[in-house]
This record gives sequence, structure tokens and C-alpha cells, in this order.
Amino acid sequence: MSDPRLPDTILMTPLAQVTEVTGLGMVAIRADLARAGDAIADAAGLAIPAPNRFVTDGGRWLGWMSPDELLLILPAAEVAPAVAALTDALAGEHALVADVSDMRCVFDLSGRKPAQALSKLCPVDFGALPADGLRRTRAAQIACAVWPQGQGWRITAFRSVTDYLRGILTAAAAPGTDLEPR
Amino acid sequence: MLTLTCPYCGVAAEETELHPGGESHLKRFGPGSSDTDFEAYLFARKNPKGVHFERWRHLYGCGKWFLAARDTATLQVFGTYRAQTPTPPAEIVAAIQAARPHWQPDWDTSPPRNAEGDSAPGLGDDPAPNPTPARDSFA
Amino acid sequence: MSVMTPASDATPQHGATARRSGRYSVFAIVRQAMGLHAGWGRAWASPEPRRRYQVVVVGAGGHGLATAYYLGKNHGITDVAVIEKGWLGGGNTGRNTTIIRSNYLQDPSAAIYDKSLKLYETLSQDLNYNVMFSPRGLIMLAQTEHEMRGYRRTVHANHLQGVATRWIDAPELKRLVPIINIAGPRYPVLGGLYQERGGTARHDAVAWGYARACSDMGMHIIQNCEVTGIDTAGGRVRAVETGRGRIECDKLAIVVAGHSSALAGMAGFRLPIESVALQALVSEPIKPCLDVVVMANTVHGYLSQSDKGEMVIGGGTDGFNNYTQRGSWQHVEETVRALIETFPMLSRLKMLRQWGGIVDMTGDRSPILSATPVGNIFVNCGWGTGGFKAIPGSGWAMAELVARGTPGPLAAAFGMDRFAEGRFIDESVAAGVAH
Amino acid sequence: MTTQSAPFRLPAGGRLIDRTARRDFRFDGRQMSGLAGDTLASALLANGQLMMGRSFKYHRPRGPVASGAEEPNALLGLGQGGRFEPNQRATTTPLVAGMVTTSQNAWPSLDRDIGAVNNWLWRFFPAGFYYKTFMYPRAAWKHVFEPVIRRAAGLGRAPELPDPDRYEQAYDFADVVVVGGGIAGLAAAAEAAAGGGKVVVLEQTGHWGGRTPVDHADGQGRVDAALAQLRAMPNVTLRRNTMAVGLYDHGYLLAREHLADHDPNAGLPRQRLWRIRAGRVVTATGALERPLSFAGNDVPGVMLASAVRDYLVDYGVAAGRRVAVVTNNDDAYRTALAALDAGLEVPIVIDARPVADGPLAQAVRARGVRIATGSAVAKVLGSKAVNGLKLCDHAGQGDPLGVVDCDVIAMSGGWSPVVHLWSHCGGKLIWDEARAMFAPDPNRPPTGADGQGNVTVAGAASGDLAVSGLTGAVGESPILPVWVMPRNATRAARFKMWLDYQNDVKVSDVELAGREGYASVEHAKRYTTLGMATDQGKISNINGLAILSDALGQPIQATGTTTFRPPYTPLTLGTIAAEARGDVFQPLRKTPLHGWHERHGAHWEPVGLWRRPYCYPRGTETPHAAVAREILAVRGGVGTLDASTLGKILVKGPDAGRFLDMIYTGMMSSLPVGKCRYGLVCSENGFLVDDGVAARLSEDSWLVHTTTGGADRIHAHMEDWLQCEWWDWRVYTANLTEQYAQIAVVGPKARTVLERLGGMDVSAGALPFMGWAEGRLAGIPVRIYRISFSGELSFEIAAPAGRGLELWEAIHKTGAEFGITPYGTEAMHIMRAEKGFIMIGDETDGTVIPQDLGLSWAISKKKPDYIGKRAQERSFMASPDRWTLVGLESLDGRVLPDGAYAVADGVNPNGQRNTQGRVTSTYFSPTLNRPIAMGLVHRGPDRMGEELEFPVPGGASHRARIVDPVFFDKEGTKANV
Repeated sequence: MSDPRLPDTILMTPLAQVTEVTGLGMVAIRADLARAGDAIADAAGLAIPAPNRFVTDGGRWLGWMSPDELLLILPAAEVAPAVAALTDALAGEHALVADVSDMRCVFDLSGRKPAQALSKLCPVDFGALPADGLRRTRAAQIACAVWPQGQGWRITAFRSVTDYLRGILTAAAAPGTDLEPR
Repeated sequence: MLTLTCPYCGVAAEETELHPGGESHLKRFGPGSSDTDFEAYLFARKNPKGVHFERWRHLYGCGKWFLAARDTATLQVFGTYRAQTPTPPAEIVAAIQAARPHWQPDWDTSPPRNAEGDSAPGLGDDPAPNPTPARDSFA
Repeated sequence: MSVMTPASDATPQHGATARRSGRYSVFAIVRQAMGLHAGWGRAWASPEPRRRYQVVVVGAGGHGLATAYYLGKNHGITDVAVIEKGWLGGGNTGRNTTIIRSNYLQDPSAAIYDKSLKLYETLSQDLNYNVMFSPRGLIMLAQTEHEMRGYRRTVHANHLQGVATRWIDAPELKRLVPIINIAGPRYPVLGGLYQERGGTARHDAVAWGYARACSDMGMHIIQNCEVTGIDTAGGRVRAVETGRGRIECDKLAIVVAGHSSALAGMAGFRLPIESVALQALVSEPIKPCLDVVVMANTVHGYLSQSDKGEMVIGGGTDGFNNYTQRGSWQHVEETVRALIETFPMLSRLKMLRQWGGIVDMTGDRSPILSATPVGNIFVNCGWGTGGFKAIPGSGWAMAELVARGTPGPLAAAFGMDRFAEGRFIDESVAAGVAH
Repeated sequence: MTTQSAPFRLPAGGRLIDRTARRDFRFDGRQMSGLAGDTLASALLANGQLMMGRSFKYHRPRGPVASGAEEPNALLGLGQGGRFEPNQRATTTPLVAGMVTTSQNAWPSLDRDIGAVNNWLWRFFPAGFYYKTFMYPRAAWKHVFEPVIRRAAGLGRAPELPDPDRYEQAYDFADVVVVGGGIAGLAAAAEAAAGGGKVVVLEQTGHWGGRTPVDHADGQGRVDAALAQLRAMPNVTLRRNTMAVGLYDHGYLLAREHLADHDPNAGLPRQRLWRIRAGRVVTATGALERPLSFAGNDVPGVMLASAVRDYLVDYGVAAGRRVAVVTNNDDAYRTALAALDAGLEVPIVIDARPVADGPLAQAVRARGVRIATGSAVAKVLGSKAVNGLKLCDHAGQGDPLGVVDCDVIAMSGGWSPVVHLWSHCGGKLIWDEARAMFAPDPNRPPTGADGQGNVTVAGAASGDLAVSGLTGAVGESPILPVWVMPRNATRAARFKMWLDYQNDVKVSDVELAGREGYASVEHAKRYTTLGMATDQGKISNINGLAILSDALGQPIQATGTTTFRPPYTPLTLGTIAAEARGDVFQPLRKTPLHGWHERHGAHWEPVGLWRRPYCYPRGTETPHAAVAREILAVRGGVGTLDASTLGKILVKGPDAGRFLDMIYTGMMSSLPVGKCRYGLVCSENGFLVDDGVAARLSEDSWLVHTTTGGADRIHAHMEDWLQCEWWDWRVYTANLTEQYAQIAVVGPKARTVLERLGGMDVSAGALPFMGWAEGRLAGIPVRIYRISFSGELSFEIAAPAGRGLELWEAIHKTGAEFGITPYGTEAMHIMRAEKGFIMIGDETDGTVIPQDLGLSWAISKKKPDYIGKRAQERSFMASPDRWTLVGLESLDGRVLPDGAYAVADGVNPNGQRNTQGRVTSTYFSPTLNRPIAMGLVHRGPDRMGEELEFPVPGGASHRARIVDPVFFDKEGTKANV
């Protein structure tokens, strides 16, 4: 354009490093959270998150997926005992506990401006999302869930679209595509 | 590009995160019903130019179906509410009438009978509906 | 063609009236040119409504005007008013992507659309108005095995229906459509269903041509005349109330795509119809590069190039009830990315204009041409996203229904009763829609 | 390399250009030179290139008439190869070094264009002439007239190559979006930002301030001050080079940002499409100047007065040396002053008003310029450039009073607020008679989701041309509306007054449309093509509808406007598609075994968003041969199929059995734990939509399998009924489709292979047909289902997706000695057809019910209800006359054609051949070494042994005998071992 120099805020390096995370365990829990919440919290070792939030102790992570659904993320080795503990805790309760460790892909976005990369794909005001906010939404043409993770963001989608998600995240984080005005 | 607020998770979702499901508050007619009733249930649609009650699913979110009152001519949204609602709640009716003073509900708005619950529209003809619809099961 | 005698209580014969707007021809243009074109008459009259007509047609879109035209031409009924709440041809007739084809799978559909196509072939001459029917050929792309099998089935069905279509393989398709990307990458083109007689026409001209012909027969076309009520007594229609007063009629034809439910409501019955917005757009004009109409159902988009050079692009429908006639956005994105995938050269063209039309969707996505629960009220609606191509055939069949009170063979399968009977006419099976 | 000098670049001035930075470019093969900051139009003008194109219909010479987005004429072909782009607007395209541009719609050259012959025949080409002729003979339209018309139309040439550039999109959310970075927009932004909300300001050009720095002596200072204030506010984002494209429902605003347009070396996406959800939008979009309708107003050199001024002030470019000004308002006097300041001659200001005594007019008069009031242009002299004009009384018919020598005519017919965004989403307009403009009606704004107005207007866009209180403008005298100049111009003159420059629509055309009854403004637009060109009538529409109103004898308000449609200016399709190209055009779903298939030469078949192996050709083997080999390998030994795409839905809860009894036509509640059962899913409309096997995992849980396409659909179907109808039933579902890799091990040697793998007892006793068992195979946790879609001994093994490949490879390693063969979807299709099994999508097409397919055994007679049951009781569905599934045996050994119809006697009332059945699946069976087929035939099962005829286009009819649909192993002994 008429001003060939990019503003100082815009660098010719990627907005974010896109790193696939493997080896996580995941457990889906469906139950009446009002009634079974305490039992789930005890078994999961984490408090029940508020709607659209997650709680974490650094090792385990429990996210609110819907009014009757939680997702527990934990080290893979802990899945079987966790499923057993949850199943026990919910015995007699109408509930569903399932090992879903293999059905999703997970990517971490770190680096300069990971939220900007996500802002190109998800119809979400990331600036308004709290630090413990979890948003289930859409990334371009696929379903996903996104939340803050460390200094960056974590995004998960179904396993079959791993390559697609990697592709759109990498493109969205392309060097020089900072969203700042220029 | 509409925005509707999911009454379950509170997310103001845009149309691409939602899946539309047509007219709401239909009463299901199953085996044994008349041809006329069945046809009306499955096909005859109100399709008004104006206030419309309709189903949406928060497909790319919490996955829940919810109901919306919306004007099909102006796209004004009067409110959204849970799918487990036999008729539009009073606050939705009030919101509509605040904007459309002449609009009147076309359903029976007398207080619901305190009976066995077998009259709840939407439960259809299935045998032995639960007397207390588990609406509160969603935290 | 069977010409019925007008009903005995009809007003005197109007059909023989000479063209009041003067005959159009190259000689007329040359003659008028000498007088700087001061001598052209009105294409159609703008009369005040009379108190009563034999037939009132509500809706001066293509279908309503064609209904009136064939009432006069085929059945001798010219005591007809066509009333229109806005400007004639301003609904879906003026908003569609002008595609004409008859390569339908189901017998009743193929019959009425092929009748329509045949009428289009001579419509300019019949109406003495150039509707620019352009039989440039139409191809429906097959991009999956499933779609290919569906179209091969259609070829077989069309063969027995007397509709000439054929399967073409990918190399032939590439010759016909040089700008297409046969190789994919995502959905390689396996071939296509080709109807050489298919094509396009100038949509506005179809409405204008019919309007002029109707007006020349002495029919009244009354614009800016919104129907506010329908008066019935003893289960039969008596009159319509309009913004320009009460108009009595023996028979009433409701032909108002997009607003069918509202009119039915005035008459006291419901239709199996939902009104949704259909999206379309055009690019800036470029020099000719596409001589065929191409429909790509796997990726959802269709494309032709207008005589002005614009790429005329049809997209999807919004899934919710909508009367706004505005363009929405996400379907434009879906359509455009699909077409760029299929026609990579489109990427650097620019969208000039996008818009939406309100279409009727029935339970089986096929139209309704039917008597109704109210005596002497007839409906023609539910053409969904494909109404333009049907205009002449629809008008022909509707005129027959209105004139006789019972459907002829073209309309017979399209009655409202089919939903109660479970007798669907489902064309989506041929469109490669996965079930 | 030599470059031409820039003869029309003034020695001084040009606030946007950098005189030290030369930018060379090419136009129609000629090397030219401009400056950084130029637009293509200003650079061409500086080089003396006034003529930049030809009009659409008459191929008349055209030069730029405007300086911005409203330009109808200066459209160029830009770039080369994959980056070629037609119809690029020169007035808004920043000059980039090395640009290659070409003129359009002219052949052989811009100067000598054959098409201009149309121009001499204007008399025979009035509006809509083509509707009145070209009808005879009938074939001539297709073969003669249409091709000629198409070649002549179309403006720029079509791009030919794929676009190498990238595009991207981004979402944003703002409390207030201000569209327009002029002084009114900047002020509105400051006001909005004071409230603390997030404010985004979008400016379509690269420069802030709009017209203010051009039109007002202290303008730049005011703009700089406003910018400084906004830049200090952390809640304000100022975004240049970003055009608001359109406003959609509920405050959804699209905007296009130029990132590296025309500069492929920047390494950036070319454009970015912003999708902004705005709480409120302020349109500060300014106003556009209107031309005046006088004879010859389209000759290159006749320009909008504001454009002449812009080229002088912004770029230091003079379009000519002698600038005559024609106006009906005071603003154009600024052009006279700017021209004088630039050292140009201003021979005359022609003002249609009887008096011109405002401060601006006085200032011009004071500098010795002749001001001819009550006057008009009778005619422009010149064809490819202005040589002068004939002056006349505005009140008369155009009798010339004299000739004025000039080479530029700067015209102003007044200003029209830019109301596009306001109107896109339903905002209404009112005609302001005094100011002669359509302006937004503040009482009828576009409304948002809450029903309240969500757009406000600021500055000139509201009709406040002086932007009162902001610019300190001098007082201006009222405008005199002028729609035709002179007022009583002759009919012949009206044929030379252009309204729509690009589409060649003249005053006479609109008058003709009105006379012929095309009285609605939409009719007139469509009949004449007024406003339908690539500028969408930005400068022509108001003049056109004023002419139409005049012709109809009605007030302009009664005529109204045509509908404003997005986009505001044309939007590149690549920007709309953005990232969705190539590998990420659509999500390509991959099973855990996808990579293995790819490495082993799979011939792919798209199935929904998945890609499944159709077969695995070896070497030069054809797909057809590969399929046959795979089938024989399975039937004779063992094969494997990747069945991971099948849906797997866990249904659990005290009411799960009851619920599945409603979802499936059969009885699922009675299925014993440890067993599997085939089931059918119908829509409420009765049609068969899915099938699959359910396994009862425990007392309260079932795992149901769906078709590949059914996984998400059936899960959604279940949730719909659970949430919206039977919400008190205690059932949870979970779509576990992607949790598992599913591998079918099929064939007589299947059990042996699994036994060799080790870990589970897979004997018939331990794991009988239609049973399932859990355990470990080769150390991998699995669940094995004894189900068969091929008629062979078959084990479907589900393993965690992450270990699917390991399991698959272990199976292949172990099975190698038995010749284990991977097989694809086509072998699966054929083997199931050999067994007479139906396939959703083959035997069903959305019109078929289970009863048609001989599947009544899978419909429970005991149940009072299931979804679809009531629908199937309707008369047409319950009729014995339906087409029903049978086998079809070819009589001559040829494979029956897919989709062929069996004819019955006679024709129907529409003259169509009567039919009595059709082929639904047809193959050559490698197992049986003969053709097999299935079909739906009228009362088929009652007609065993009858022969049917299947005519085919252009060939001999096929004949087939009605037989049992099970062609292979009718007793089912092979699977149940």
C-alpha cells in the first residue's frame, strides 16, 4: 500500500506456535449435576465448574460442557481408575461415564498472539472470555472447544479432523497477519 | 446473521453455531390419530409473517435444543427459553406484547391444571408420561 | 391445445382484442427510431379495479401472470384481474438465477417442468416479447459415486419420460466447460447429467411479456394492491378485500410464493409450507467464458453467465422462517468457496450484488397446485428454489385447474392431499442429497 | 528503460503523494511513471491519459468522472497471469511499482474500437430494444443474436488461472463501529468512546479525514487533532484501508481490509474479511456528488467538480488546463478556487441558479472569473476529449448563447448522502425536497435483535453536508435541483444526456421506460439497466429516479429508490472463500487407519466428509479388477475393512430400552445383554433413514451402530426427541464414533487369524453369531461384534482409536500367511448385494419405507408406537401396490444398467412411458461369476419368475427375471459358524 512499512506491532513471525498435544486422557460425564455434583467432584478430585468455566489443579482439568455434561481431562494413566471411581460414585444415579480419550485432538497455541489466530476462526469475543472460561464453538467448519491454557490457549476438536484443524490454525497464525491496524 | 442466546449456557451464539428446527410447541400425533391430526402435526405450519415460536439447537455449543420467540419480518428476538416448556412462558408473552401490543397468544393461557401432567402438550400420546417433567435436571 | 368455451355467466369474450401496445418487431423499432421513440405505447395498462371479475389471480409474478395468460389463451377466460401488492414480477420472478431445465427424476415433476421447457422454447414468439430464452445447455456435476449413480438413474427416468438428457464423462464435460477444475482436489468431477435443451431466460422479461400479453387480452393487472382479506360464504369464495377496495370474483387463484401461508390464513386454511430465504449473488461482468449452466450439488452451488457477462450464482437457503427478502452471509461464503474450488478462475472476480428471495418450502420440496378446503379457491405455491423454470408449465396447469375446477394431468399429482396420504414427490433423491 | 514525463503533474501540491518516490507502471503496453501515493487514476491523468475505457453498450470513450469508490468509468484490467483481475477501479487502486494495466471493452485498441459502431446506431438501440426484436426466426436468438450480444457485453476479460494469493477472515466484536474516517466519523467515535465501550473506526481509504482536508483550509489540522484524541483512547481501534461491505441482521457488519493488495511480494494475505458483531453502527459515510444531465456529459474531461478538486489537491494532478465549472450549488465554487490556486484557468462558472452570491461565489468572482447565472451547458464539444462547451439559458431549450473554450468541465448537481449501509438492513429514507436528497429517516432505522434501532448516522451521510459545528464551513446558498440541463432540453438532446455512464443509460431511456409503463422504480431500473453496472449507480441513481418521477408526473418520494444491496463496492470472491481452499477447503475426516490406506495405494471414494478406500489397486491393476480380487480373497480366505466411519452411539439410562424402542422399528428393549440386533431407523415421516446393529452392553446401556453418514444425524435425531419430546425419560446419549477404530475381519479364515493374534476366545461357543465380547487382542483392549455384512464369518473389532493402526497392522502381519487382503467400499457393496442386504442410499432414496424392502421382520408388531409408525399407516404407504424389493437376474448375461427402469404397458396421461420398477443395485458378482441385481418392483415378491424389460437410451433393452434377492448362501451357513 502507500505505506510499505508495517507498524512495529506487526512482525514477520507467526502469531502463535501450534503444538499438538497427545497422551491426554479424557472422560465424558453426563449426569444431573445438581444432584450428583458432589459425588462427581469427590471422584474427580476437582470442584464442579460453573457453566462455561473449567477448574484445574494443574494435573487434572474439569470443564463444563453442557448443563448435564462435564469433561474431565487427566493424564492417560489415570483414566481407568478415574472411570472406575466415577462409575462407583454414580452408582444408583442415572449417569453416563465414558472414556473418550481417543476421540479428540488437542492443540496448544502459544507465542505472540494466539488469541488473534483463534479470532480468525471462531465467532467468539476472546477478550471477553474469563481466565477460567471455556467456550464450545466452531473453528471455521468444525466443532471445537477452546479455553485459556498457561500463557496461551488450548483447543480441542474431533480426532478425524486433526489435520484440518492443524491446517487452519497454522494458516491463521501466519507471519505478518497480526490483526492490529496498519 | 442472527444471534440467539442459549438459555442453557447463556452463550450469545451466532447463527452458524446454531441449527434451526422449525415451529415449536407441536403436539405429536402417533398411531391411532386421525389422518387430519397427523397431517396437521407433521406438515401444516403456522409460518406467520410476524411473531413465531421456533426451535433451535445450540449445535456447536452445549448441544441443547431451545425455543425462541422471534418476529419473522423484523427478526426481533423477544426471548429464548428451554425446550422443555409446553407453552411460551409469561415473560416471553410480556416481551412480545411490549413490542406488539395487539398480539395475542393463540393457546390456552389459563393456569395449568394441577393434575397428573397428562395434558402437557409436547408429551404426546406416549404411555405414562412422567408426572414431573425433569426440567430441573439441568443445573 | 384444447380451448374451452367460457363459462356461461362470463363477461363477453375479451380474447379477440388486438394488441393494444402494438406489435414488436425490428421494423417497429426502425419506424419508432425516426420519431425518437416517442410513439411506443404502454406495455401493459394500469386500470382501476372493477367491482367484479370472473377470476381474480392474487400475485403478479411469473406464475400468476402465466396463469392468467393461459386462462385467456387456452380457456377463453379473459374477465380476469391479476392483483399484486407491489410491482409485477417483483417477488421471486425478479430475484432468481434464471435457470431452466426439466431433468427431473419423478414423473410428475418431469412432466410439468418439461411442459414448461417446451413452452419456453416458443415463448418469445407466443408473447411477441423477447424473453431471451437461451438453451445453452445445463450440466449437473457428479462428484461422488453416489451422485453419479443418482444421475444415471435420472437419465433412465428421463428417457422414458421423453426428456432428452444424457450422462457425459469428465473429458466431455471439460470440453463443454473449459473453466472447470475436473481434478478436484477434493471432489474430482466424475461426469455429469447433461440436458442440452436446458438453459436460461431473462427473468424480468418473462413477467413483462406475460403482463403485456394479458393486458392485451383485456385482463386487468392491478399493481400496488395488497390483499387484506378474503371473503367466503357457505364454504365458497365471494371476494377479496384489498387496499384498493373489495373485488368480487367467482374464482380465486392464490399464486404468491413467499406469502402463501398468509393468504391461506386469510381464507381460513393452513398450508404445508414454510417461508425461508434463498440466497443469490452476481459477479461483475466479464467477457464470455462459460456457455453452459453448471450445478454442483456436492459442494452446493450453481453458476451461469448472463448475457451481460455477470456470473449468476445461486446458493443455499437459510433454515429458519424469514420474510425479510434480505441477503444473509454464511450461505454466500459456503457457495463461493464451493464454486472457487470447482472454478478456480473465479477467485479474482468480484461479487457485485447479493440478495435474498423468500421461497415456499413444502414437506416434500415439490409444489402444490391444488383446490383447497374453500370452494373455488385454488393455490399454486411451494415451488421452493426452482420456481422460475416452471413458470409457463405452472401457469398452463393452474389455468386448467382454475378453469375446470379439477386438475388436469399435469397438476394431478401436486394436490395438497398427498401429505395426508404419504404420496410424496421427492426430488431430493435425484439431487445427490445424502440420505 | 525510458519513461514518459508526467505532463499533467503540477509543479506543486498533492498532499498524498511523495514526489521523491517514483513508481513506474504500464498501461496498454506503454511505460508510465507515477508517484508513491498516487491512485492508478491520478497516475494515468498525470501522464495525460484521460481516456481509460469504453462504455458497456455503445463503446463510447470514457475517462474518469470521479475520484473514489463511485467511479463508473475508469475500470482496468490489472495484473498478469494468476494475478490478473478485471474491472479494477482505477480511482481506488493505489499505485504499486511495476503494475501492468490494460484498458477494457475495446478492440483492437482503446483509441480505435470496432464496437463503437454501436455508438453511431444509437437511434436504434433505445432502452429495452432487445425485448422487442431478435425473435424471428426462433433459432436465431441462440445462434446469431445472443452470441453477438454476449461478445459485445461483459467489460473485462475473464481470468484464466488459479489465484496464487491468500486471503483471510477475522471476527471482531465492538460496542460501536463507526464507518467512515472523515471528520464526522472521528467526532462520532470520540463521542462513542467517551462512554468506555469498545469502538472501532473503519476508513475505506488509506487516509483519515475524508473531504475535510481538501475542502477546508484548516481541515488537516482539525483531522490531526481528532486523530490525536482518538489515538490516546485505549478503547478505540482506528483501521484504515478497510471498507464496510454490508450490514446484515442483528448488527453483523462485514468489512474488507486491504493487507497487501497488488503487492504480491509482501508475503501477506492479500485481503482480510472482517466479520464484526456491532452493538451499534454509526454510518459516517459522507456524501457523493451527482453529475448534471446535459448533452455530452460523458465526454472524457467532464468530471465531478469534487473529483477535479481532489486530483489537484491530493495528487497535484490537473485533468486539463482550462476548467469550466457547471453547478447548481455553492460547493463547486471550491473547485474553481482550487483550480485557480493551482494556476489553472477557469474561463467560466455556469450556475443554473438565478443568483450566486454566497461567500464562495463571491470569492471566485473576486478573482475575476466570469459567473454565468441562470445558465446551462447546451452541449459539450469534442468526442474523445472536451474541446469546449456551448452555453445556453437554463430556462430554455438549449439554444446556444456562445462557446466556451475549455478542456475540463467540472460539474456538480448537488450531493447525495451515502445511505447504503443504512439501507442494507432495512433503514428507511426520506426525500428532502429543499436539499434535493434522499437522507436516512432517523425515525425508521434498521433494527437489531432487540427491536431497537442499531444504526445512527453522522455528518454528511445524514444529509448535513456542512457537518455543522465541526468544519466551520462558510455559509452556503441553497441548491437548485436540476435534473435536466437546460430545463426544457429537446428530445434529441436527451438522447445525449448520460445518467449511467458505464451502462449507457440516458435521460431518454428512463423517460421511455416511464412512458411504456415500466413505472415502478425497479421496473425502470431493470428495463434500462440504470444503476446495474459495477458502480451500482452510486452517482446515477438519484438523477435517474428524478427523471422517472418527472416522466410519471409524481413526486420523487412516491417513486422511491431501488433496494440497496451489499456489497458497497464489489468484493473479491477469493476474500469471501478466504482460507477454505486446497487442503482446508472442507474438513477432510480421516480414520485412524487413513495413513495406512494412503500408503497402500487406496483408490479413494468421498463419503460425506470422510474419504474411504474404494479399493486398493496393486500396481497397474484397474479399480474394477482390484474389487474382484478383493472379493474373492475375502470369500476364499480373509479380508479386512476399515469400518471406523460407522456411527457408534452409547445410549444409557433406565429408559434407554424404551427410548430405543421408539427410535428403532424393532424391539431393542428385549435384546439380551451380550447380544446384537439389527435395527432400522425411520423418520417421523415413515421413510427409512438409517440402519445398523445395536449391542446391549449392560442392563441400562446399548451401543448402537449407524451408517457412516448417519453418525451425527442419528445422534442429533435422538437428542431432538429426548430433549424436545420425551424430556422426562432418563436417557443419556454419547456419540463415541471417533473413540474407536473399527476393523472388520471377514472370511472363512477370520477366526483363525484372531486366534493366532491371541488373547480372546473367539470360538463359536464363546462368541456366537450376533454376540459380542470384550477382551484383549494382541494386547490391545477390544470389543468384538460377531456381525456380518458380507455373509461371511465376520468379526467387527472395535479398539481405542489411538491403537487402531497397531491392531490393523497386527492383524495383517498375522494374516499374511492366509493372504489377508484389505478391501474397500466397493467390495463391501458387492458382497452385501450378493447376500441381498440392503444399503442405505442404494435401496433407499428418501422415498422408501422398510416394508418396501422386505424388512417387515425388523418391525415389531407388538409395539404401540415408534417414530414413523403413524406415517406408515397412511394410505399410500400402506398400499399393497408399492414397489417392493426383489432380486433381478439378467437374461442375457449383461449387467443390468444402474438405475434403469422396468417399463409397463402404455403411457400415462402426460405421455410418459408407464413403469413398474427400477434397479437399485447392480453388479457383476465375482463370487458367482454372473451379474446380480436388486430392484424395487410393483408387487415384486408376488411375481417371482416374471420377466421385466428395461429400455436404455440408444441401445437394446435389457431383460431380467424377478428372483429372490439373496444370491449367495441363502441358508446363511457361512456367517454362522
